[in-house]
This record gives sequence, C-alpha cells and structure tokens, in this order.
Amino acid sequence: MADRKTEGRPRALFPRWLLRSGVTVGSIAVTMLGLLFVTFMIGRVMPVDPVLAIVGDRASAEVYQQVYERLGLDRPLIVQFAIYLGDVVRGDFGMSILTARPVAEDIARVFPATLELATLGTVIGVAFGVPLGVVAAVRRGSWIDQIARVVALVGYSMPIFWLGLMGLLIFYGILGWVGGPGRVSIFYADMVPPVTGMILVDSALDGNWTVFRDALSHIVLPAALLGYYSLAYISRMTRSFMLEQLSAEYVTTARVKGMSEWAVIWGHAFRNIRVQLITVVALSYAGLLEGSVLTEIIFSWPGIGSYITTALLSADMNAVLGGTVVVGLVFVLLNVASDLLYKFLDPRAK
Amino acid sequence: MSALSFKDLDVWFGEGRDRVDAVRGASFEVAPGESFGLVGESGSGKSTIMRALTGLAPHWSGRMAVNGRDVPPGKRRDRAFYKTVQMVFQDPYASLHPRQSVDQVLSETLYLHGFRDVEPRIERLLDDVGLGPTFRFRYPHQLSGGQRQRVAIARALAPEPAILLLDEPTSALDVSVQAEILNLLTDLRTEHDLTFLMVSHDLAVVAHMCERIAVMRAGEIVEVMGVDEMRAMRPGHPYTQSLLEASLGYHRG
Amino acid sequence: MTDLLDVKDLWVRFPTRKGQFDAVRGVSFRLGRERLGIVGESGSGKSMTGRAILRLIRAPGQVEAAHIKLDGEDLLQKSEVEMRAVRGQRISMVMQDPKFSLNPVMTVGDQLIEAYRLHAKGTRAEARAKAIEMLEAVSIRDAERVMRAYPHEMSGGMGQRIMIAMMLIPDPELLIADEPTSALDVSVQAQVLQILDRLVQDRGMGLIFISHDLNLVAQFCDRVLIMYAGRVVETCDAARLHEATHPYTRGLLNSLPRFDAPQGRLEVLKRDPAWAEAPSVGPE
Amino acid sequence: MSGTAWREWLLTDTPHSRMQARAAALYQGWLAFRSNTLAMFGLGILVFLLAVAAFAPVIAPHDPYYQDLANRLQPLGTEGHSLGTDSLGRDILSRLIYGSRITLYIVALVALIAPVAGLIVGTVAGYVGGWVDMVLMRITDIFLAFPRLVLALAFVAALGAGIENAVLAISLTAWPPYARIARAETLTIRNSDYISAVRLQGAGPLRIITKHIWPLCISSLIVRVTLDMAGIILAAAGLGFLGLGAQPPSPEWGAMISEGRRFILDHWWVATMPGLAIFTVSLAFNLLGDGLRDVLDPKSEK
Amino acid sequence: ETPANMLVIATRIDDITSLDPAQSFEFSGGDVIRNLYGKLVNFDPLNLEAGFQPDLAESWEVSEDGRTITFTMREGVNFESGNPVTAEDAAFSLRRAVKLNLNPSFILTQFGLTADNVDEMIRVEDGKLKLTTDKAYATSFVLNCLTANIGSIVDMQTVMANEQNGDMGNAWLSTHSAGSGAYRLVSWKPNESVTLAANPDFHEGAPAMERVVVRHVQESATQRLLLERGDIDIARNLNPEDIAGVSGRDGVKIQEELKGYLMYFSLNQKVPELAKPEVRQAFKYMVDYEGMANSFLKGQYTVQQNFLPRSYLGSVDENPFSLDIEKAKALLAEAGVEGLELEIGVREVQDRMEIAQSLQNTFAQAGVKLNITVGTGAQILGRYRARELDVYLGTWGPDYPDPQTNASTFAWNADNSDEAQLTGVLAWRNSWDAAGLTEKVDAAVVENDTETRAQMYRDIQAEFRETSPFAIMFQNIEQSAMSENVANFTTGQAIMDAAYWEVTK
Ligand SMILES: Nc1ncnc2c1ncn2[C@@H]1O[C@H](COP(=O)(O)OP(=O)(O)OP(=O)(O)O)[C@@H](O)[C@H]1O
Ligand SMILES: Nc1ncnc2c1ncn2[C@@H]1O[C@H](COP(=O)(O)OP(=O)(O)OP(=O)(O)O)[C@@H](O)[C@H]1O
Ligand SMILES: [Mg+2]
Ligand SMILES: [Mg+2]
Ligand code: NI
Repeated sequence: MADRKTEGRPRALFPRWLLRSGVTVGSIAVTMLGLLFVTFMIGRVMPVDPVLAIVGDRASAEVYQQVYERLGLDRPLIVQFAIYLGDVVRGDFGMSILTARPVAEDIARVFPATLELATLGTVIGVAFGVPLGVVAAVRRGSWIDQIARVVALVGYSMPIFWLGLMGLLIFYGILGWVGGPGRVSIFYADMVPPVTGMILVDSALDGNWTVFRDALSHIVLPAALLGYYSLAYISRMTRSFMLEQLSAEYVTTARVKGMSEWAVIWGHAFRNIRVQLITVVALSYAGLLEGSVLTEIIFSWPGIGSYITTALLSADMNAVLGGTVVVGLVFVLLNVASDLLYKFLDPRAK
Repeated sequence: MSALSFKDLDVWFGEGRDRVDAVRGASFEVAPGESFGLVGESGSGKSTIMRALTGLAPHWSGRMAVNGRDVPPGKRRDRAFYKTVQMVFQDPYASLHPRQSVDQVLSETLYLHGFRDVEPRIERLLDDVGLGPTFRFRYPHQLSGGQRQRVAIARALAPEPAILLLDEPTSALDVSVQAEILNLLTDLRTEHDLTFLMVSHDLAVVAHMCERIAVMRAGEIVEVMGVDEMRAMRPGHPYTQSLLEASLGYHRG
Repeated sequence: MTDLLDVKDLWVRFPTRKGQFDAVRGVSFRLGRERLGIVGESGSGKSMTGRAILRLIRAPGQVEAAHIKLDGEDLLQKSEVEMRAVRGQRISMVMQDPKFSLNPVMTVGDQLIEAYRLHAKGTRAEARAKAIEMLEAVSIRDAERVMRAYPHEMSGGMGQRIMIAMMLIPDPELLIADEPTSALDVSVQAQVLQILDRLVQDRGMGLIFISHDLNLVAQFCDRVLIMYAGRVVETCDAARLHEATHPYTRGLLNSLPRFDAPQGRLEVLKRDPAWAEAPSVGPE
Repeated sequence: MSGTAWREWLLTDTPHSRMQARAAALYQGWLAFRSNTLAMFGLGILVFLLAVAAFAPVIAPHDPYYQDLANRLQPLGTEGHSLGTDSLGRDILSRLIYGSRITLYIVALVALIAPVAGLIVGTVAGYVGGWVDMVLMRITDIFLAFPRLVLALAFVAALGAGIENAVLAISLTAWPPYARIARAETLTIRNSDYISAVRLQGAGPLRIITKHIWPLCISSLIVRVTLDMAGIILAAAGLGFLGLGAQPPSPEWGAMISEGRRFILDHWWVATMPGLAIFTVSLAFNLLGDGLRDVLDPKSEK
Repeated sequence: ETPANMLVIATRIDDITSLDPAQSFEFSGGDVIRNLYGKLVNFDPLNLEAGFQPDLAESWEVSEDGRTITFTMREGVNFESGNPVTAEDAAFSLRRAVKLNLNPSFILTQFGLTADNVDEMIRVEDGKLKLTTDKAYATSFVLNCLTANIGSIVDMQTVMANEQNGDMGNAWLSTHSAGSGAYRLVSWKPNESVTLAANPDFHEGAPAMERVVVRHVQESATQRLLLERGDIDIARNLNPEDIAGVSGRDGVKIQEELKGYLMYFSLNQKVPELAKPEVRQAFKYMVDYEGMANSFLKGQYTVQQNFLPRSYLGSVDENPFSLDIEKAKALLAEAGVEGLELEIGVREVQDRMEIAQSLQNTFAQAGVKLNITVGTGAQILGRYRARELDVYLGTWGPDYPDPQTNASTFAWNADNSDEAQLTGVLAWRNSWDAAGLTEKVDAAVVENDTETRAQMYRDIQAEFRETSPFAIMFQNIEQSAMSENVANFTTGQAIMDAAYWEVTK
C-alpha cells in the first residue's frame, strides 16, 4: 500500500484511536479482500462445473451454453471477480443454485443455527475445560492429570461422528433423555416467531417455555459433543499455560502472603492466563462456528458448515463464497475482539 | 584523531507520542588506547549510546565517528566497522545463544570475519580469556556466569577489534568473579592495545578501570571528569556530588 | 529467653539428573530481634535458606531440618493450613526479583490490599489506607498513582519498594529480605534501609537480610552468616566483618575494587574444595 | 569401552570434541526424556507402530484387500478374524496393520510440510518486521480465516482426490498457526542480546534466521506438531469421510472409520477399531509431545 | 408419538434446487411436486399398474393423423388460490415449460415443441386443450410424458402475478406452490424440511394427513433412531444393515418398492481395447452380481441387466450374465487383450464405492487392473460428460414413465462425433455409436400398437445386452421403514414419485 505523506497536516486531525481503528478496519478489509479473492479463484479453477450443477446431468449442450453465459462464465476472470466484488459490497452474494434463493437469505437462516450450537458448545467447553486444565496443571503428573489427558485425547482423536452417533444411540435411542436430531420437535417447528433465528433465544423472547425446553433438549447433545471437542483443546492449552504461570515467582509471593492454595491458583495464576485463554477460546469458538460439518450432518442440524460443504460439493460457488466470507468475517471479528479483550485484560499490552 | 567521537548525539526510540529520547546531545571523545567510563543512574542512556554506535538503535542524529571515519546514518554498518568495534553485553546469561556451544559461537564469528584458520584461533582466544580448551565444546547452560562472560569477551575479541564497548560487563556477576573479569579486561587491554568504552553504575568499578568518566543523567551527559578528580570527591556538578556521596555506603542514623 | 527463630540442621535437596543436589547443607542459626545478614556468592544457598524457613521450596525440592522453631513452635510440624497463618502474618519475605515477584496483571494497590486483608479483618477502605501508608513509608512519593499502576509500569527500584511495603503490611515478626536493595539507586537504598532499621529497633522485628554486598551488610546488620556452597562457613558480628578470618570471607572482601584508591590488580578468590566439605558453623 | 565408561563419556561436563559435545547433549536429553515414563510409553507405542508398519506383510494374518462377501461383518473374536471383518468381508486387523503405513505416511508428510512452511513465514515475518510482516501476517490471517474444510476440499477438488493431495490440503490449512507461533517466538528472540551479538559480527538476516532463530523455534514447533498429530490424522480421516482422502480400497484408518459409520449401530466394531487405533496413536504422540516439551524447553534447563 | 393427522418422513432432501415443476428435476423435488400439482393425466398411487389415468383432463381424443391430442378439462377443480383450473391454465403451463427451456424441458421439446412454435402447437379451442406434435408419436408415449412433473398444471394468474424480469414466475414458483394437488407448500427450508398442508378442496377428497413434514436427515443411523423412537413415521434412506436392524422391531414394518433407477458401469469406446466386442462381453462376466446383491446391497438392489427397469413397457427379465472369470479370461484372450489397466470414476457415495471395490476385486481376478477415482458428483460427471473416463460407475433413473426415456439415452446416438456434444446421451458419453440401434429406437417411438412397441423394445434390449459397452447390473429397490400404522404410502415405484394423499395412520 502506498503511504501518503501526511507532512504539514496538523496531527490533531488524526487522533490516535482513530488511526488505530483505521488500521484495524483496514487490515480487516485487506484480509477479507484476500479471502474473497482466494475463494473466488478456487471456485473458478476447480474442475467442478458450476453449470452442470444448475442444468443437471441430462441437459442438452444448448441449455448448458445458455446457463454458461447467464452465469457470466464467458467473461475474463478478473471481470467476473470485479462484478462479484461490487455485488458483495452491496450486500448481494448472488443466488444459490442449490436452494434457489439469495445466498444472504440462506446464510441468515443457517448461521444462527450454527451460532446457537457453537456458542453453547463453547460455553460447555470453557465451563469444563478450564477447570480440568487448571486441575491437571496443579496436580501435574497425578492420576487426575492422566485422566484429564485421556479425556481430552478421546475428544481429540475419536471422530466426532463416532461420538455423535454413539451419543445419539445411548442418550436418545436407548435412554431417551434428550431430544433427537434436528433443532426442535416437528410439532414445535415454526411455533415461535423468528427474531434472531436462534430458537433458544427466540422462544425465550417469546416466553414460550415449552418450545424452549424442547429446543434445549435437542441442542444439549450436539452442543455437549462440540463442547467436549473444544474442552479437549481448551483443557490442554489451559494446562500448559497454567504450568508456566505456576512456576512464576509471583505465585510464590502470593504464598508468602499466606494465601490459600486455591486463592493462589485462581486469584493469581489464573488471572495471568486469562488473556492467552481468550485467544484460545476465540480460536476454538471460531472453529466451531466454521461449522462442524459432521456434527451437523449427524444431528440434522441445518448449519453453515454443512451448507458450505454441500455447496462446495455441488459447485454452488455463490453459496461457497458467501459462506466463506461470513465465516471469515466472523473469524476476523473474533480475532479483533480477542485482541481488544487482550488489551483490556493485560495491562502490559498498553 | 580520536578512537571514538560523539557529537550532539541524540538517540530516541519509538515515534510520535511513544517517543523516548534516551540520549540527548551527548558529546565526548575517547582517545586511542584510553579507557573511558560512563556512569549514571539506571535508565540514563548509557547502554543506548553504545547501541546507537553499533547500529542496534536505529534512530539517531548527530555525529559519531570511529577512528575519524564517520558512522553512516541508519543502522547499516559494514563489516570493516565490526572488525574495529566490538561489544560485550551486560547480561552474560542473555548474550549467548542457548543452543550453541562455545565452539560454534567462536567459529561462526571467525568465519563471518573471513578468518580461515579457525581451529588455532579458537584455541588462542580461549586461552586469552582464561578458559582452557576443556570449555570449548560446552553449551552455555554448562557454564557459570563468569565463564559465560569470558566467552562473550572472547567472541568480541575474535575479529581483533581496536575498540571494545563494555556494557556493565560485571554487574550480573559475583564480586569474586567480577575481580577475575576486571583483571582479564585490564590484561587484554594492555596486550591488544585496546580502547575501552565502559558502562557501569558501580563507581568503584569504573574508577578501577577507567581514566576518564562521563556522568549521565536522564539522557544527558552532565559532566566529564578524570578519575583522580572523582577519587578526590571533587565533582563539578551537584548530581555527581550526590552520586559520589551515596556510593560511600549506608550509615546508621 | 527463646529466640525468635531457631533453625537447626537445615537441608534443602533437589533431585537432579546426576543425582541429588544439596542446595543448603546443614545450616543452623538463631535469630533474636535483630538484623542478621546472610552473604555469599551467587548460588551459595542464601535464597533457598530463606525460602526453606517459610516452607516454600517447590517440589521436587525437599526441606529437612532438626527443627525450624519460630517462637518455640516448630514450623516443620505444622500443617499446610497452619503454615498459611504463619506466612505473611508472622514471617514475611521480600522476594529477590521484584520484576517477576509481582503479579503482572493486578494493580499494585490490589496486591497490597490483598496482603492486608488476608490477615486483618478490616474493610477495604482501611486496607487501602494502610497500603498507601506503607507505600509512603518506603518513600514512594506518588502513592495514589502507584496504587492504580501495574507492576510493569514501575521501575525495578519501585518494584522492590512495593514488595517491601507489601511484606510489611501485616506487621510480621520476622522479615526475610532477599537482596531487597539490589535494584535501587544508592540514594533510595539508604531510605529503605532506614525503614527496616526502624522496624527492628522500634517494634522488635527480626530481620534476615540477604545480600551480595559485603560492605552494605557490614554497615547495616548486627550479625552476619557467610555462606559457601550451601554451608555457613563463618559467622561473625557485622561490625567485625572486615576482620573476618575465613579465607573465603577474606577473599570476597579483597576482591572488591576500591573507590578511594587505585589498585593494580584485583585480588582473586582462590577456592579451596575443603571449604565446601567442612561442616557448617552453627550457634553451638 | 565398558558401558559405564560410555556413560561417563556421555555425561561429561567437559567434552573434548564436537562429536562428544553433540552426543552428550543428545544423551542428556535422552536421559531426561527417559525418566518421563509416560513419554517413554508414548515412544514405545510409536516404535511399535513403526515396527508394525515395517513388518506388515509378516504380521498381517490376511491380505488386507482380500474380499469375501459371504463372510462380511463378522464380529470381534471370530475365528481367523480377531477384529472381525468389514462390509466386503476383509479382515479388519490386517487392514489396520497395513493402514499404519498410510497413517504414518500422512503424519510424516504433514509434519514435514506444515511446520516448515509456518516456520519460514513466521520467522521471516517476525524478524524482518515492517511491511513484510504486515503482508505475511495478512496472508496468514486469510488462510486462518478460511473455513478449513473449504480450503482443503477445494484444494483436493482442484487436484483430484488422493492421499498426497489430501496431505497437501491439510498442510495448507495447518501452517498458519505454526507461523503465528514461530512469529511470536521470533519477536521475543530477535531483540535478545545474543542475536544482537551475531549482528555485531556482521551476520545477515538470512543467516540469523536460519542459523540462530530457527533452532530456537523448532523445539516449540516440534512440541506443537506432536500435539497436533491426532488432529492431522483425523483431518485426513475427515477428508476421507467426504471421499476425498485415500482412495479405496486402501486401508487408511480414517477411510475405514467412515466406511464403518454405516454399521455403527449394529456392527460397532467396524468403525471403532480404527478409531481406537487413531486414539492410541494420538495418545502416543501426545505423551511424546509432553515429554519433548520438558526436554526441549530451554526454561527447564538448569 | 407423531400427531395422528400428521405424516413425518425422514429422507434426504438436499438435492432439491427448485420446486417449480418446469425446473425441478431431482428425486426429492419430484416427491414434493407430485403432491402439489395436478396434471392432465396422472397415475393412481394405489394402482400404478393401471397406467395413466384422467386427472385434470377428463378425457382426450387423438386426431386422425395421430399428431394432435385434444383434452377435455374436468369441471369444478380449483387451484389452492381458489381460481378454477381451466384449459388456459393447462396451455400456459405447458408452453411455459417449453419457453423456460430448463432442465426437464426436453421431455416436451422432444415432440417438436419450441419456444417459437409452442403457442401454435398448444392452443385452447372451445375450452379444450389441443396439443400437436411434429410426428405421430405413440399416444402412450406422449401421455406418459405428460405424467412427468413437467406436465404439472400451474395457476396462471397467481404465477404471472409473481413474475420478475420476465421469468414467468420461475423464481417465485421455486419456493412456492400454485397448484391444484392434494397439498400446498407451507415451507421449504433447504436441507432442513419441506412442510405441506392438505388442500381440503382436493378434487379426490381431502387427504387424511393434514400436514406432511419431510425432514432432511442425512444419516441412515439417525433416521433409524428417529423411527425407533417414534419421532418420525417413515424413514426412507435406511441402509441394508439398518433395515435388518429395525425389521424385527415391534411396530415397524418395511415396505419394498421396485424403483426405476439402474446401477451400471460403462466402457468408454475411445479406449481401443474396450471397443472390441469380445472385451465388452468379457466385462459382463467379471461382475459378482449375486454376491453384491446378497451382501452389501441386500434388499436394496436386484439384478437387472437390461436398460428398461422392470415394470416398464417392454421390460424383460433376462439376466444371462453371472460371475464367470474363466469365460471372461477366455474372451479377453480371444481379443488379444492383456495387462489392461483402467480408471473407474465413482461418486463419493458409500454403496457405489463398495460396488467399485467389488468390481476391482473381480476384475483383478480376470487380470484387469482397476484404479478407483472417487470424486464429488459434479466432478465425476464432468469428466464422464467430457468422455474422459475409461470406466464410469453410476446410476441412471428414467425421466418419465415411458421406455423411450432409457432407450433414447442408452441405445440411441445420432452423432458420435466429439463436436456433436450430445452430453445428455449416455451412448455418446461412452463414444458408442449405438451400432444401428438408433434407428430401431426411433421406430419404436412412433409405433402406436402397444404390444408391437413393447416387442420392439424387447428386441432392442436383446441386442443391447450382448453388444453394448454398458454393463447394467442392478435395479434399485426402495425399502421404506415405517410405523406399522402407516398405510397406503407409496414412493411411486419405478415410474412415479411419492404420493401422500392416500396415506392413513
Ligand atoms: N527499545 C527501546 N524502546 C523504547 N525505549 C527504550 C528502548 N531501549 C531503551 N529505552 C529507554 O531508553 C532509556 C535509556 O536506556 P538505557 O538502556 O540506555 O539505560 P542505561 O543507562 O543503560 O540503564 P541501565 O543502567 O539500567 O542499563 C531508558 O529510559 C529506556 O527506558
Ligand atoms: N529447582 C532446583 N533444582 C536444582 N537446583 C536448584 C533449584 N533451585 C535452586 N537450585 C540450586 O540451589 C542453589 C542455591 O540457590 P539460591 O537461589 O539459594 O542461591 P543464592 O545464594 O540465593 O544465589 P543468588 O545470589 O544468585 O540469588 C543454586 O546452586 C541453585 O542452582
Ligand atoms: Mg544499560
Ligand atoms: Mg538468591
Ligand atoms: Ni569399553
């Protein structure tokens, strides 16, 4: 980027925070542009034929050609990209081939589902993963540590669909403790007005607790599963951060003061890993938001992960691009948010 | 012609509001073969002068010259410069690469300076700094602080420089080890005809090592004086006065 | 009269790859309400001795001793919970490196207030007042601002004074100060020492003063232990440190460059393996 | 020389040659590692895995490709098929044994590509700084912000299915975190005195990065990579699940799991056995990683 | 557990891309559309063998020259909007399908209808609809084509009221319904569900199931669990193992229906070795038909070696080939072919991959090395259409319930040159010139005597079986698992789509 000379201008014109946020916004924009460009190029160089996705297997060459031109595929790549970019800036991601509706509308439908699931999953992951990691670090090498490790590794290494199907079989199929696949039971579908698209929130807003309970019973299992997965990651990272802090001298200082071990760990050592943890949690949250395709498939959860994947497999490039942009944006925003929190929580970050 | 000459040297870190003026308008000369001391409270800019000279502090203005040759602006220095000027850092624990043995440190330095007779030189350098050949293949964690500082000195001596910058070479060390290092430096100076620019906040050390001393406070040189004047407690500046008095020690009131 | 502190045959051991390493070996000493200096070269076990008294040696390190008695109670017999009441309240310790010894993400004020409220049941406002008072006592000028500041915003010297203030807040009977003035400018150093001095003289606090600086210890303390390789090789009255007889002590003293007169070469300590082998010099 | 003399020679504090110094450093690392029982356990598993892979034809009771449709979906403990058979009547144990080769291959390949790419990008960005840093980190961000599966799928789709491409795809999505780590580490290293010291010898950036910074970053990367191994195997499995990883009939573990998915309710072992294999291997890598962290972390050196 | 007036079906609906009958061309879309729209002629879900029956057309007459059919419309039938169904609506619907020229339009345009002449060829006279074709096709052929979804009659006024940019309501109709069928569309949430509500004024009487919810459930195991817990009434995609798992259960029954689509592999004639007649023959002996059908395909595929699915006019039941490695080897030797190594393209679907592996296994026994390339549907199909694959393994489903649908693609190739780009024709995709079958197929389609016509197809198939590069292996059987109380559910068998309006619980 060319750096324009700012000489001679009164500095006050650009207060620091404005400049900083300018840089932040700029880098978000650059990242997003790059993301778009790469996705776009992937879409165009992929040997999957988007026309075929529309016209189907039986179409004649004539119909094919017609659609080919309608999609603008006969124009130079860069022109296609420019046109696409222009549309995106206007909030138009184009039409999805697969669903016959605007991609933006599709995303508005599938993203809240994923958001709901990923959020609950992250909450579960944090609620259990952090204490587990802390305890594992404090009791390093003990049986608790080993168990924590095995628990984490099972989460890490058993494919999520295995856990998912087993979970469904046991908790839904045999025990009947939770609702089955899908977001709500059929008879409750469409019962609450969609405000946020997240059924838990919508039903709570509507005060419809029957639906809320039903939705909750459906979401617990997939959320617990995702939670388990992020628990695995979070607890391992927590453990290693904590190990580092526990050997720090200020921990001894706290002990010198006569603090209880519990207070030393949570009041002092843990405070110091919050910042790193936030980055980790943000990363894993972003990972879940990206959509755990397999979980979504197993639980018939109409989320963004399976949306993008289905679109990709069927060469529905508008949908892939739109989905990627949204996921990318979420990712970048989460990054920025965790940076801001970082600055807020760690006095050393100025 | 002076070995080192500084004129109106300003050094700063950061830009805009973050800017820290670490050195302001420093001027002094060091004659060839002389040992020149810089003292002053912590953070007064002593190390910064050295770092500016060696190109480790990028922003500076004014004039710096080595053996009459002006140092080019910015942080680029040519190899000839590093063959003339070398530096020993304050913290021997931080100045050696944790994964390189003494042998690797010295042979790389020699290699970089174009020496090809590496083997005999390493042995001689180790000998010079009073480390036997047994130390040659050790890693830093196998060395004591004093031994590490000797390795650092050997590294600085490897290119056969004329000028050695010493940034508190003993402040991280024990008094007993300090004596050894100071003796070593004195010996090396006579042996290799070195010029020293030495930083310390221990007045006794500076007095022991140097002929002339500059006193710094808050980035400025407040006074340059001879070691005898200092010993005689004849400061020309009130700050020097307080420094001298305080260094005499604690008296129960 | 019982001594404030009575340490007998203290060992600190670390298992290492090459077998067991004894950082402190059979150290015994007694301390009244006085200033006891511990000097010695780096690694001689000074800090470990201090920490061992508070039972703060971290695993895998082990502390063994015949007894460590504080006012006649053996600290080694206490449970971890009972020990907590001793730490801070009765024995405090100023840690060696203020840069790493303060919690980087808590304000100085919070850490000071915490130190007070752990042992005194006062309100937060009282704790705050006490904290500010202590900060001022260690000659920190802008106490209100410092309360709000974070450790990294403090210079090394300020950090050290904050540490001292923090450890003095609960009014301990015994203060172990591990090189409390090494980062201080000479002028501030004097002020801090004065505070410690007053506490010992007026309140009868016991003080263990660990330092490198032989001159300082000689001037400031009442008695001095000289440690070498985990042992006490000599103990003497501080005032007579310069007349010490042990070759190690003499070596340390002689190797110091002198400010008042030029020297040719500095004397270098010649270590004798026998020093490390000889038993610790104890009170009896 | 006798065993004790060797030990002595290796444990010396005063090595006499470069070789001895190296050997001693390695040996001491080994000693530290060896004292960590769990890490040794992990290493043991991996050595076992290597042996299994190497001697697969000897160990495997059956041809992993031999189909017997009449004998499909046999349960655990069936005569001659101790781990049962799969949908086409192939022996699961033999497939697991042969599959270890592919698993190791994937792991080795990804472990070679992703961290190295991350290391290069991260250290260059961190050391050079300025706009180079800006550009490289933006690129890293872009790759990081990509839905991983999209990137991998797109890549595989573009190059065709197959294990190499799957590995490349995984590597492509895996390098950014390594770059981040390497950069962070470089930032802390680059202003250290020992780097300044090398600069004072006139060393150029290339030399500093490769000879001085890399050795320090590599250890934390190694640790991170071993911790990521399970993820890598599963990512490959994830691609396999979508039909884009190893091509049939290759007995890749991930592919085996996804084949077994169909029968999970009634013939659970078909998917579970390869799952357990992956679990064991990732446990091994994890234990190994923890052990290596202790050995390689400079902070633990006294 | 599901309400008594509600039918809940779990299946995969991710293939739906549009619910406009002029556009929809996927299985699940067809299932929905069948229940939304009336057609001129239609099949009775409970009596499919009877063939097409009057629906919105009460009766029809064929002109002397056999080129024009005149339909008399049924009176008193209304669209869901309340508008009456008229001949104008019917004419509009068919013209619209031709003019939009979307995927399924060939079903109509094969009668010589084009955007330019369709207003002429389809017209309304005296309240009757007249459809003129370019040749005198078999009437059964024309009417069978009109039972396809593209023959759905849409509500002209409603549709045109929702026209955007001259799309004749295509965008709107993709997600809405405007028909006179048993149900109306409440919502279609892609990859989630389709909800239908009963049309109480349906001319055959209000359906028992007031609401039908079709849920997208990808996994067989998940569908099975849902069924076992009673959260759905019907599970349509259980795999053989899960079918076996639920079949013993109380309250669950399995319904088997022969479906129309075929599993085949084909040999690209561009590969010189594969173009030899003996080689083509040899491959048909290298398939373990019975082994597969009795193991991993059990219950879901039946051996079928002819291009017309059973239950189609002219279909035959002769399956002369079976696994015979020796014979295959002999044939290969006869052709002088050895050491053949081929690439087979397969979609990433589990059963196809297993078939491919089984083929790989038996081929290897005959000395042919088969390398499997797995890819997404679009990927593999793209290469197939570009005539790039040596061997293609896939399925083919008929587009309308007339033998012409398969004959015209398997055994018909008007121009085998690369330039012709007859990408919709399977024979062309395999570079096979159809060896004289093209003319026979063309003749069959204009034969008006049904029995003669059937015989013509039998003859074509006999020849095809022996000479073609297609090894047709199986015909699909759909096994729907459902609660025992569900009655009269049909997936439409080989010729039709699912119908819900006769279902009771
Ligand atoms: N990289 C840097 N960025 C910003 N400020 C710096 C940097 N390095 C040094 N400074 C500042 O420059 C001033 C002078 O630092 P310098 O290291 O020269 O002091 P010093 O006299 O050597 O002190 P000491 O005795 O503690 O080593 C200090 O205020 C310090 O905070
Ligand atoms: N965790 C440990 N494992 C092994 N040895 C240790 C450990 N901690 C400290 N030591 C060793 O114990 C000895 C005594 O250390 P101590 O910190 O008491 O020295 P010190 O006298 O305070 O030195 P300094 O003046 O440098 O602070 C040192 O040799 C040190 O290496
Ligand atoms: Mg300095
Ligand atoms: Mg200490
Ligand atoms: Ni021997």
